[in-house]
Amino acid sequence: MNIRVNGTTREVPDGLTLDRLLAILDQRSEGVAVAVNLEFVPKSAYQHTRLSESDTVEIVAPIAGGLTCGT
Amino acid sequence: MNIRVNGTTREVPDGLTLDRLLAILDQRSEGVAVAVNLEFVPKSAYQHTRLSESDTVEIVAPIAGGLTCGT
Amino acid sequence: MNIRVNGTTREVPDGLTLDRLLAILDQRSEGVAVAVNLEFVPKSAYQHTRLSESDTVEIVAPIAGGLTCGT
Amino acid sequence: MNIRVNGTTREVPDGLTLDRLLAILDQRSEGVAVAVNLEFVPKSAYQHTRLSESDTVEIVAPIAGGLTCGT
Amino acid sequence: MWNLGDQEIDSRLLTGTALFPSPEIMADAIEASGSRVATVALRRQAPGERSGEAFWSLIRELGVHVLPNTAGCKSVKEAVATANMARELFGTRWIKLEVIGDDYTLQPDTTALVEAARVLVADGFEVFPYTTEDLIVAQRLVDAGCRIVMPWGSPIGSGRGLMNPYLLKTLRNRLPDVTLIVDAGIGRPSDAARAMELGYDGVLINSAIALADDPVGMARAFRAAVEAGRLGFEAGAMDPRETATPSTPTLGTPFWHGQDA
Amino acid sequence: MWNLGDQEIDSRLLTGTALFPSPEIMADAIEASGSRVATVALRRQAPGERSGEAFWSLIRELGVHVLPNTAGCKSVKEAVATANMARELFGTRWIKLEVIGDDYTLQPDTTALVEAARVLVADGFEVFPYTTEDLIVAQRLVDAGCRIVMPWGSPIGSGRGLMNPYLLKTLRNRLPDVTLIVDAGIGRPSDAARAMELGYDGVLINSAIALADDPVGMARAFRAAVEAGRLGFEAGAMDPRETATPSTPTLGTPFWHGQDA
Amino acid sequence: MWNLGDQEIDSRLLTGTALFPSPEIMADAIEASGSRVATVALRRQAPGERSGEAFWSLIRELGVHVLPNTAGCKSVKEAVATANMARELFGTRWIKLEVIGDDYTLQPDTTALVEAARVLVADGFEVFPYTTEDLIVAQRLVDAGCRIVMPWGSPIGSGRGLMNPYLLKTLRNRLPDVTLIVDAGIGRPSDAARAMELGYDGVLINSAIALADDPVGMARAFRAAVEAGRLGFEAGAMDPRETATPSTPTLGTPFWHGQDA
Amino acid sequence: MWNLGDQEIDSRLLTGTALFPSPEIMADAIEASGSRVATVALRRQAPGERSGEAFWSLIRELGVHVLPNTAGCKSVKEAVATANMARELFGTRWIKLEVIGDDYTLQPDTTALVEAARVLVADGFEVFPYTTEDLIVAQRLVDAGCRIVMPWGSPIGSGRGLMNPYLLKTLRNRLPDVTLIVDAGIGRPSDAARAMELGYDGVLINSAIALADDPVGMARAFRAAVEAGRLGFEAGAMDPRETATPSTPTLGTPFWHGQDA
Repeated sequence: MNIRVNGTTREVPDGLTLDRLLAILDQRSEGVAVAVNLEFVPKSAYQHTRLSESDTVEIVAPIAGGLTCGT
Repeated sequence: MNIRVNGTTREVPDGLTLDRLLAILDQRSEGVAVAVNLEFVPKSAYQHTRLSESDTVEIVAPIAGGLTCGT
Repeated sequence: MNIRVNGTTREVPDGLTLDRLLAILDQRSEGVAVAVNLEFVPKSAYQHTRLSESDTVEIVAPIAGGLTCGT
Repeated sequence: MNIRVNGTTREVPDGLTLDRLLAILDQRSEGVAVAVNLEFVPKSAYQHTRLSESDTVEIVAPIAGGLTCGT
Repeated sequence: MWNLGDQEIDSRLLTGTALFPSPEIMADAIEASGSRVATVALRRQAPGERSGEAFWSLIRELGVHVLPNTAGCKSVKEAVATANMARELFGTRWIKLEVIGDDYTLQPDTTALVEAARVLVADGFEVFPYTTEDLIVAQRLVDAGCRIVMPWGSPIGSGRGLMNPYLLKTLRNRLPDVTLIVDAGIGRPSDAARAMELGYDGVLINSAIALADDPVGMARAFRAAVEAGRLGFEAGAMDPRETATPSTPTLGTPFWHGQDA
Repeated sequence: MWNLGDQEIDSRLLTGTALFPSPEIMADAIEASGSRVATVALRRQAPGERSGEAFWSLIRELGVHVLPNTAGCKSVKEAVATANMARELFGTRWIKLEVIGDDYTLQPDTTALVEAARVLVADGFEVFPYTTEDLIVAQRLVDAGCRIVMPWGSPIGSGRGLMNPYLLKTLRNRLPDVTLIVDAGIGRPSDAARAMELGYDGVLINSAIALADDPVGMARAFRAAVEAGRLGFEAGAMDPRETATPSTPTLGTPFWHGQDA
Repeated sequence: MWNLGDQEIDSRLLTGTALFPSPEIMADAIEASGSRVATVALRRQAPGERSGEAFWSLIRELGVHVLPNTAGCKSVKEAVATANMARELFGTRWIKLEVIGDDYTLQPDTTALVEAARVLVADGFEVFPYTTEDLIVAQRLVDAGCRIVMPWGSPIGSGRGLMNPYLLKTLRNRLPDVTLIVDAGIGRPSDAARAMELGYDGVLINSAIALADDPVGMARAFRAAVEAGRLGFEAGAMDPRETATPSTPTLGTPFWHGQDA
Repeated sequence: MWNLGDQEIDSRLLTGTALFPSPEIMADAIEASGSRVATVALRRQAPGERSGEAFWSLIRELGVHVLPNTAGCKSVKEAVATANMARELFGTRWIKLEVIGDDYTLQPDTTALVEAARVLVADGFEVFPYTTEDLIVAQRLVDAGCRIVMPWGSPIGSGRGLMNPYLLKTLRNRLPDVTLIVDAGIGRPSDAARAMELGYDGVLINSAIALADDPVGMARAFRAAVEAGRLGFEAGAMDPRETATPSTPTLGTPFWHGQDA
């Protein structure tokens, strides 16, 4: 199935869980936070969160930040 | 029954219609407009608009006006 | 003769010297400075400065001061 | 002798009068005004104004003008 | 001539009708102002009273477009009911929409304003919303169907002029196709001229005219000021510069101290 | 109608003649401005040249009062000689007296200005001194015999408007009987209106008209602005207030939440 | 010491961490500023990248309170998700809530802001909403449970200082018990001092420090300015007066021209 | 440390000693301000009175440099005599030279000022002339031998801050090597910070401290403000911009609506 991760489309196995996605991406779960389809997913739920076709995943990390950023 | 007309409580006959209220108040319907319970009532409906206990009636007329008025 | 001291007219002996004027006024010369007819007179000259009729004497002392003062 | 006319040095005959200078310059006296050595010379005096070595002559005419001009 | 809603009019000055020393002075001042649009309001009719009719007759004689307002309304519901009563009474679908959020600053409640505008536009009104200089709110009003947006200059009746020319200018630049009118706070003719120089389509004045020592003279002053500002906008004013610049050419200045030219 | 020196004129806008795209546009703009007074200057005549005459003819056709200036002068002596040359050439005893003390800011040298004014008044000139907003200097100019004083709004050609309205207002209040004209720095019609609202008798504009995209349109704008400001001054503007004040009376507001009235 | 949310801190200057020439300069500047609160943000993690951790370590070493923001969010949903991610990542329930309504002015969308604030407060966040100077919106934020409100001074990064001191002052006067922090647009130390003199509880600075020629020196400058403004507020500044007043007593002035005293 | 005349001092805040509620508060406030220079004046001694000595002792205990002024003088002659009396009494060749030209605005008479400065410099004084923002006058004072020039911010005691920052900035730019101190009109700490940000070398404050509700607290406020402004000047502030600019980098924003990155 296809999902979008941080704005990029990727093909991944059907029924993939969030912790597996991070593993595939070689991304440790420390130091990042995740939202799926604009909903926050806490770390404790990664294991049980199964992704579906067309899901949108955001994986974010800290950055210097001031006021706002337009896009 | 008791209704409020322009902020003042009045006792009026049960089931009074709006056109009758105006007559009681000696108020011609030309030059005024009316709202009952914060809903506008067009002139054509006065005859058929029956008032109920505790209804709030506003009868308004033109006045000089600028920007806003606080209350 | 008449002279003006700090805006007030006074009668004093003819040919009075400045040091004598201060003595008459019971004014020690320390802590004050003097001008006669809009000219500064240094302390060392008090003894030899002889006043004349209508002379204007200013005797001033320190005061708190900020910017200016209108009069 | 040498004089300066409007900022330019010129050799002219000794004892030249102002009206002769204008003639040499092919300049009618209408529409201009003249100053010699920073002093205004009225038209009526051109004939009798004799120039000397190093004199500075300004011959000016109308121009559009607003506020000031720096130089 | 310009278009205000569906009307073609020849003055960019809109006037209020309140606070004048007398109805006669009001009428004379509006006439002197050249204004073609006058705001009016509603109030509770006391039994037997007739002053509303007299006022309404006076306004009709002036031959101006009437712009009723929803003065004093504090909720969507009040504003919508008032707009409808005004439409029936004054026979116009124009409505100056005010939803006030604070009794002291008389500041618009912009959230309720947008909602009321949506309801009234759907019901066929030409809505003139009184708002702040907030660009997002203005955009929402346009999205709600408003062709006209009226930001304040400063709080109503304060006479402080244009508090925030920078944001007013931003509003103008970002909404080039919307009719923008400065609606409150203008105190002096120069304030009105300034608003027009920013490219605003019009200004609405009440207190500054009505409370002047000579309201009729002040009406004339604002008429000229609005014209001046508009002409200035159209003629393309020079920009302020950091340094002084002579307006008389320097070449050929007499007494130029200098080298041979 | 008002009195400027010994002349009775009907416009409070004085215009400069420099920096226009063409002589024709200058003439059209002055006409459109309604101005009755135009400033002119002198420059060194190049041998055989005739453009000065053409310019002078054009000005004469406009039928305005000519106000020659001593542009570029930096000393009393230069200014006095220039004034005398101007009197002969233009046939007027009016002189706009400029003695510049700094090439960058084109700021008046007020000490030299007062001295030159004294000389010229004694010699029969009607002196229009270009000065700063300095009250003491203005008083000295009056003492020297000037009936007219012309403080700057901001540096010449900067278009920054009125830099220091507080001191300009002080000047007006303290010299009620002197003819006061703002002479430089005005950039927009609203600046001119503001100067007039402060009670100034007139404004002199050059760059702001001549350098506009459309000088003739801008001339019209300033004409209206000067009129607006003067009318506003005469009609007695309201003062700014700290708080908002409704212009629609609150008594009888519909939907008044409240106790029985 | 003062209370910001549930924390007692000793500096009224909040700093941003973006736009510095280097992380080291950022750290030095924050230390020099005396600030106890630093804003941070989130960004998409590129696979394998680790810079986020380095940044986060650096911030932790500074020992400041971390204030994550929802920078770049344009909807309630985005802002809420971002706030939750930030809470997990940074281990704080503080959130600087930004919901931007316009890409050019980076202006807050106040309607969405209030809605997002309501959701987040209910979910246990201490919400620091970035808003305009709109009093009604501020009141709604308070009603939504915000103890802190952060109006802009002027658009983010513009360095224009306080665009609208009049409304900022009104906000302060009307919401005396709310923690008010000026959050954007401050360009110079004097702007920060001015905000504090108005009685604001703090200021948040980023660009003005980070983009200075010497960020560490500028951090010191803002530290002193915030202190100056606060001390000035507490000491009760004199009001501006219309006229000059001598500060040296006039009685007994030497050379007094006068009658016998 | 910086050089004021021939002295090296460590504070850029100069204070006046007048108008304080009591001598003790004055002494505490000056100490709190960190100021190393205090202005003093002269007055006619009443026969037998001794308060002058008490005041003078108090000032000496503070260990500050004393800067006597010629307060109230209206002519060159008065100012020169007063300066000489002050030199003898206070044992310093420093003199703050004031020659007032108008009783209402307390404005300097700049012509007399330059003349008095010339006399006093020739007589060995270090002259601190109180003047306006007039560049030409400032240049003349420098030509007369002044190393220090003190333009007003606004009229004495008015607390209006910097009336004309544009000309004050011009003065700074044009006289880079002269010690420039803003001498009157400062009302709030932010005004002092602003003056310092313009590159002024110092500010002199009296009324704003002495008339505050808490003079000692306000003295601290001004101390911090002067430091803030100086640090800001040295650190090179960013310039105001026309548009908003994000301070959080936009690349990698979560929820970026968009195409594949």
